[in-house]
Amino acid sequence: MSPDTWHILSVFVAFVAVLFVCGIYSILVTRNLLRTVIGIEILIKGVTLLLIVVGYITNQTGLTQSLVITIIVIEVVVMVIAGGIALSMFRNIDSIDTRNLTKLKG
Amino acid sequence: MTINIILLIAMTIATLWTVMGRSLLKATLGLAVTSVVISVLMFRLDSPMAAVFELSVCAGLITIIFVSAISLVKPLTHKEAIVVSKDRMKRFRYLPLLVILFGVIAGFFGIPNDFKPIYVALANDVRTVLWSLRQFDMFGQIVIIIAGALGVVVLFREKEKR
Amino acid sequence: MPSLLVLIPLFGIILLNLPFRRLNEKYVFWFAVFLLSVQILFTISHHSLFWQQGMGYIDSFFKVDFAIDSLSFIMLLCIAIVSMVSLSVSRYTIPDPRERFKFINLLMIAAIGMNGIVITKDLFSLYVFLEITALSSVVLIAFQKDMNALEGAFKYLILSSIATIMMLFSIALILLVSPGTSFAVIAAALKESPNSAVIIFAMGIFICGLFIKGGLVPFHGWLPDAYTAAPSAVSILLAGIVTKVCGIYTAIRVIAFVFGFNEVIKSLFMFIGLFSILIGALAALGQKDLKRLLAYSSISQVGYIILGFGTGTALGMAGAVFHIFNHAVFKSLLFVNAAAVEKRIGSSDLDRMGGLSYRMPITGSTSVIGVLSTCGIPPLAGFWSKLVIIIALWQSGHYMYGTIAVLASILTLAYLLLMQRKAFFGKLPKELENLKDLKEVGPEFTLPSIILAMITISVGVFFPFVFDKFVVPIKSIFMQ
Amino acid sequence: MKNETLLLLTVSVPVVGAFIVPIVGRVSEKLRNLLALAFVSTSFICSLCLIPSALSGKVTSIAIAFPLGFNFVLTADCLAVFMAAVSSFISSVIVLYSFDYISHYPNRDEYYLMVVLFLGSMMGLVFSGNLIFLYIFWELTAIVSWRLIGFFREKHHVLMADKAFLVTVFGALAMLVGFLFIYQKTGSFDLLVIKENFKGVPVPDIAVLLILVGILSKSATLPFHTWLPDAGIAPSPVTALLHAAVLVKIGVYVFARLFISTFSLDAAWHVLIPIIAATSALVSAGAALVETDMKRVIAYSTVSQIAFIFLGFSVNAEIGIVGSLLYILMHGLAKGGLFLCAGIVEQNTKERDITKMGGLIATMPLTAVSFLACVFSVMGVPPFGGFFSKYMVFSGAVTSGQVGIAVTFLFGAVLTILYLLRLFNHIFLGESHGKIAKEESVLMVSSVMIFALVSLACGIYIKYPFLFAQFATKQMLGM
Amino acid sequence: MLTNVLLLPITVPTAAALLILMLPKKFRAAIDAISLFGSFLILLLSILLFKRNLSYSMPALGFGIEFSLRLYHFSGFIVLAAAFFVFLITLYSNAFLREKSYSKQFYVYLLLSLAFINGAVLSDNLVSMLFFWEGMLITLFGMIYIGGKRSFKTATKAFIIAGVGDLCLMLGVAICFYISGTLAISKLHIPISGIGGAAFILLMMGAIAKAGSMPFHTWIPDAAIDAPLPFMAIVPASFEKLLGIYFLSRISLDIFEMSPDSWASMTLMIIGSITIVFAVSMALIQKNYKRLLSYHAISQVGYMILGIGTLVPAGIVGGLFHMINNVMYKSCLFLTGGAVEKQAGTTDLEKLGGLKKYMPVTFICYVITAASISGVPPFNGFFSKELVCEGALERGFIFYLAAIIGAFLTAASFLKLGHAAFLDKSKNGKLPIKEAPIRMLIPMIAIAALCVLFGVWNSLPLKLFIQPILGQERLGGRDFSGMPHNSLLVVITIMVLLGALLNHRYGVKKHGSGLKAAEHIHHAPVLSYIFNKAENGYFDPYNIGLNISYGFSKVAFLFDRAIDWVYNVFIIKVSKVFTAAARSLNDGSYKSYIIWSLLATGAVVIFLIKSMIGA
Repeated sequence: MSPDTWHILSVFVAFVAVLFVCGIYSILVTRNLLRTVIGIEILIKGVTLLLIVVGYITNQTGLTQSLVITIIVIEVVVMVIAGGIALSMFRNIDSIDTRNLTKLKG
Repeated sequence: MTINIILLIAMTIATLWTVMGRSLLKATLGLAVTSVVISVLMFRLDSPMAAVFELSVCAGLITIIFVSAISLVKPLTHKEAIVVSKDRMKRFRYLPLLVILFGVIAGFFGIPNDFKPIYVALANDVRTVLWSLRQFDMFGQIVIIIAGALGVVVLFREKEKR
Repeated sequence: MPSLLVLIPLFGIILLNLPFRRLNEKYVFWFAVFLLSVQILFTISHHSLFWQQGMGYIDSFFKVDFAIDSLSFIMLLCIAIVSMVSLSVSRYTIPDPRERFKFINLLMIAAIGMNGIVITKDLFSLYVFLEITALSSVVLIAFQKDMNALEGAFKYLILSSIATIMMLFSIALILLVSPGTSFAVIAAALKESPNSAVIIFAMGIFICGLFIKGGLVPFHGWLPDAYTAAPSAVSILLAGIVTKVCGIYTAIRVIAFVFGFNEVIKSLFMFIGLFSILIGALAALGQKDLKRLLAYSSISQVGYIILGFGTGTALGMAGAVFHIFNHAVFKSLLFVNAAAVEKRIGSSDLDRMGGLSYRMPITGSTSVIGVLSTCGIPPLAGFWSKLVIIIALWQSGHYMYGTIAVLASILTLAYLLLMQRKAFFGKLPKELENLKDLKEVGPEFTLPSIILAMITISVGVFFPFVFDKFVVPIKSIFMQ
Repeated sequence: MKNETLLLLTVSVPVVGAFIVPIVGRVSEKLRNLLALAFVSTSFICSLCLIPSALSGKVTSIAIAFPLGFNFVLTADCLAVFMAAVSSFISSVIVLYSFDYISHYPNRDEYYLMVVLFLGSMMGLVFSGNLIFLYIFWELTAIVSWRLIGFFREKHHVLMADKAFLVTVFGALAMLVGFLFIYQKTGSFDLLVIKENFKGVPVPDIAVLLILVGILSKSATLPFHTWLPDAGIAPSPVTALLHAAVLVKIGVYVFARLFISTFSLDAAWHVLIPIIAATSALVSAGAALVETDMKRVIAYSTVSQIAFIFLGFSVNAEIGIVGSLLYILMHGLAKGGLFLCAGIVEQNTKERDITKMGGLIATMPLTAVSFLACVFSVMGVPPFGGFFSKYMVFSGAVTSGQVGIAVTFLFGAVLTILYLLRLFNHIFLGESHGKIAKEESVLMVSSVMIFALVSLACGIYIKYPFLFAQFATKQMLGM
Repeated sequence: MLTNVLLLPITVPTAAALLILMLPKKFRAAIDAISLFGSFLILLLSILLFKRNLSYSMPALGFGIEFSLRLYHFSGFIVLAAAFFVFLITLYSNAFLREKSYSKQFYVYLLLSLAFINGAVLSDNLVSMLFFWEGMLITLFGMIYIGGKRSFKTATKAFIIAGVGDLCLMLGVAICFYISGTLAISKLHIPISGIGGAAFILLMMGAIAKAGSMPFHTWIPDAAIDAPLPFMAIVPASFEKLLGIYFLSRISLDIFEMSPDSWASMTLMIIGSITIVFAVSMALIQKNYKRLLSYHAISQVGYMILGIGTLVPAGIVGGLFHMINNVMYKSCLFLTGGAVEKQAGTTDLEKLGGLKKYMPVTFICYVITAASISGVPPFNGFFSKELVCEGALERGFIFYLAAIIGAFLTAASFLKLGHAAFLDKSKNGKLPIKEAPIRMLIPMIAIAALCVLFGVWNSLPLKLFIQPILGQERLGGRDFSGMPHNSLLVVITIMVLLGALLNHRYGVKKHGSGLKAAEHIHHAPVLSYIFNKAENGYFDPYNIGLNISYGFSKVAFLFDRAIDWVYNVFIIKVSKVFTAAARSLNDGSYKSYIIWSLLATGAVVIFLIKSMIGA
């Protein structure tokens, strides 16, 4: 493997890791439900980017592109459902604060 | 190669902005910007189809969904927003530090240099892969879209008795 | 042929959702029952054909081929049985036909997802179908849209998305070394590429993603909340089969056929299995709510499965798969009874119950059978699968694990007897006395519970025949 | 061929019959009672027919091979036939007794189902030649005793039933782990194969310890004995059947089957077990002397007498083993009689606290006399069978050189005399507290008389049980 | 045919007993006739069997246990004596139990205990002897229980004491089998060193418990009041003595090789002398006719044990001769007590008095037997006591002194009893007391006559019954019949008797009535404190034993409750702690779940990498 492909890979991995940290951070820190969903979205973007880079390095761009397309489609649906849950939660208690999501415990 | 790095940096800045942004609306916009930068990157890594898809769906559709969701949900009053963001501010001061640190570690240790990924000689292009090899996934996507539709029907429909 | 399993329900759903709504609502239940019974008959009738087959019947209708071997047949059987039970229970717990129409559609999609997982041979499509099942179960949990349901659904959604992200991450890294994503290709690639840190990292991430989906102890946070929040029909489905197919079956399929077994992974699985047996049982001991208790109990029983699988020997894995089947049966039995009790009393709080077996004799006695089978008391099925797992542990030399696993079933017995005593035996509390309709629940509950009880007893009593017909072929798969 | 069918009948008739009983119960009460008695007595008669062939030294056995070494083996050697005959006789008399006793209480079908199933699983356990099936029937008896102790469905009763169930299952699981250690060494669960492999070699101590935990918990010896007195709340025929005559004998039988006939214990155990037995005998005898509830006193006395049987088995002297086998017979009869008398007294006077009773001998002479007969047999007063078994257990302890243990058991025997006489005086003698209780049902009194008379007959015609037990011991020790 | 004749002494009384049991209660006459005829038949049988040497044994069971009988001189003599006294007592109780309701039960128990005593005496195997020996426990309990409403307490006390003794005997037998390997009494020769010593102690305790000597005696005085009088006449007075002393002598002569100066004989002698002194001093202070007699029964056993304990020919012959004499005059005294009770209605000495006029025959019999028990020369008691004293003197002055003190106090107490009951003026109003019916008088007269016969012509019993037991070589060629050889002892005994007479006169003058003749001894400074304590059972070993066992059982019960506490409370507490810990993981917020999952993933990945790379 030529040194530069290793170089590209490690740079992208670094930045994907950064994306990963921002996503996790945004999920754990926020008190608003929608920010958590955004956090998940950031994580997905990181993974898609990684997939694309891997495809580029191993010259399997066709395969990785189709995988990415499927992932994006699935994630859209998940986001919609998450939004739906946030909405019905809002309808019940007029707030989407995550602190009310802790009744089931023990 | 340097252009990629510049783009990557831009992406990081955009994500940081979405995560640290005070109001929700700014966060969604930040998300849209990051997805645009990523689709540009994808173009550079010669996977155009994915880039187009990313651009249209992520940047477009998801942002629309988020904006509509935010509009449906009553926005925090201004005063509450400040309170929320102030205490978030306290916790945020570590974020940049954390991000940079993590990035350096991942970059440095991430991929050991003895590691040799393979190089596939004849790679078929997207169209053949998508339609011939991945038909089963396409079927999966259809099912998940139907599931999404049903989920929306269940979740968004107002309950009659209320 | 197996792909029909997945296709027919899909087209059926599309057909049903067409305009003439009143007509569909009546028939949707019987349509679903028809589909599931087709699946049961298919698995039962074909077992002779396929049981002996190794990698199974390759169906070329799709480019990506499928594989049905005896392992997947047992899973298909469990999926069909548990969905049938959940279907019949939902018919009673969700009175309004419109709601039930949506419910059955979602149930069918979840069944499609699980069928897909079981028959797929490709890592990425495994992810796709995992996502389908997860999504439909999230919506099913949030079906009643009250605060608890939403909380449970949201937790399940977040945790399962984290899990899927981990899996995608590891698929990406694996693609660095393997040209394709199907099991055989990856297995070949992994075999000859050296054990570098990246690959091990990918494997680790993938296993932990599966553990989250399977609800094993350090990752089990969401499981009790999701089970208690869900409507009773859904908790049967979830406890009975969803976690096991998404978490455990995938772990078995991926580890045994893709990543390959080595000492380190075996000891990891054994430790996680034992840890979840103990923590699950101990947590269940102090529960006040019936469904939450059963949720922790299923964590503990899944621990046994992972422990059995962790031995790495063919017998251990066969025992684990056999325990999956048994657990699917007696766990859904217990949840059906819990659903019946909740339907009658309106709450599943153990302290407000008591002496129910006077008024609900069938539920009372079938739950006794469920309790005894879960604890592994001899004449019933639970005992045999636990015994096979324990013997496998002994043969592979792990005495300490074996002893702790056996003595842990005392904890199982303790909390289940606690449940039985608080709920069914003892004295009928005052406010339940005058409850007018505290009588036996309708056939929708009694019929499935009796059938499940019959299955447990017959598997237990006729164990030698069951062992030869079902478990030995599974051993042969893992033999290579 | 004839023996094989007899053996199969003894085990299968009660096990399968048990499930027919409740169905018939729907039709008519009388028919169900008779059917239950028929099932129990068929297994008694079959085991009687097996005696001649067992005495002639022929070991009849049925074996069906199953995968993984769980093969279903029934062997009818002398010890098994002896135990089968004893327990089935006692169960048939108890079933006869429970016709009138249980008719006062609800859910009788379940009672008869469980009693017949209990005997079936007892037969299965006694004849089984494979450790796994031994374990299965062992757990089956645990389930039955759980259901029967919780028969009255009150909260406290169910709690006690759960306690008994948990303790016995804990012991059983420990025993299962012990079995697995043995399986690890020999590679099979069949007793014969194990016997070959352990010809000279002593058994690993960890396996012995674990199996011992199981046995001690089932036959209620010191550290695990508290579930037995607590189970005194069950109906009297249940306590008689389970806690006096048959269930507790299972532990002792398995001790004999494993540690005497299959493999040999090394010397340290032959000193340790008698010490455990001695402490258990003394503690429970002391507790019996202080306890005021009638059933609990008898239950504590069972714990104490079981310790005597353990003493006999665990000292490796042939006379001790024969003594213990006889002790099982005599104690089963006498203790069964005591519990049934307690049942008659309790049912008529509705009173369980012995300090509030008295003077019943005037109104219940027959029960009093048979109670006294059984008391004498437990104490070991001569014309009754108990004397020979107690003497031989003592002689066994002495011939194996453990005179100290023999003296402690002597003190135990004195305590036995004290608490049994105290019990008899409080219930039957002294001035009556105004409770005029007559013996209503002839059936109950006659079954108690049967026990008293059979104890007396065993005493006088000691020759037959003695030779039977001696032959069984010779066969066990492989002489 | 001859051999199973030996079974008859056991089967005939049992058959009679069962026959009586069958008959309903109201056929009183038939019951009396059958019991009388039965006992007469057994008497004839035993006379027939007396002089023969027979043996009979059923096939052996195993471990040395076999049902074998052996009739030889000694056992024949005991069977004869037992049969003789049963016949007399049955005759007596036909009259005495006329209106009592429990007569049928009494006869059944009487005949059964006769069968058991015959069985025990005849059997040649220790276990079959033990079988019959412990069988008497039941008849003992039964006979005392039927005495009255409150008498079940004494019955229990008797049962427990006898039971403890028998259990020690059982352990002793087990040790004998362990040492010698055989249980046949005739073949047993065990040295009394080490474990053999323990066997001797246990067997000796069994024998003494049956004989009713010191540590096991406390049930007899209580039974005197609670039990029916014929029971006191037959069981404590004759059966117990016969069987107990028979077995004690078999132990010391045959089973164990005991030399005269061994520690075993020393213990026997000490027990004997303690029993003599303490029992007779207790008898002195009694106020009730029957209780006084019962204490004397205990003290006389002391003489026998002392005699046999000396292991000197004179002592042994004296002891055995004293046994048969004591059985005679003790039962006759009890019969006189019965006559007094039946006619005067009470046996309390305060209420009795002046019976001499109304019951002359009873008085005469009382005088003869009282004289013979006190050892007045012409009567049989004097000769056997002399022999015992001679033996005791040989072994040590202290034992002789105890015998003499015993003689003095016995004489004093009987003088007191005779004076209070018969000579004082009658105190209770119920005047016209008739003489006892003829069927009660005949046994009394017969036994009194025997006492005189055995006394005056004492060579008959000695040569016929006692001396052949020892056989020539043990006797050393000496013949003990006729006048006692050591005249010095005779003089001392007479001096002691006169002293007792003087003391009695002094007591009567000092305290007025005959009853208070022994007051001055009773209220002596130190003695009065001991007497009061002894009277209310302070030294009673039975009470001490009971307190020990109750104390122990309380401790055992606490220990048992502690174990129960562990099950009911402790395990639940511990499980609660663990449950709380296990549930602490789920604190409700999905954020902590995510943190937990990520941490666990990190741990798994690090573990995998380290171990895989490392391997």
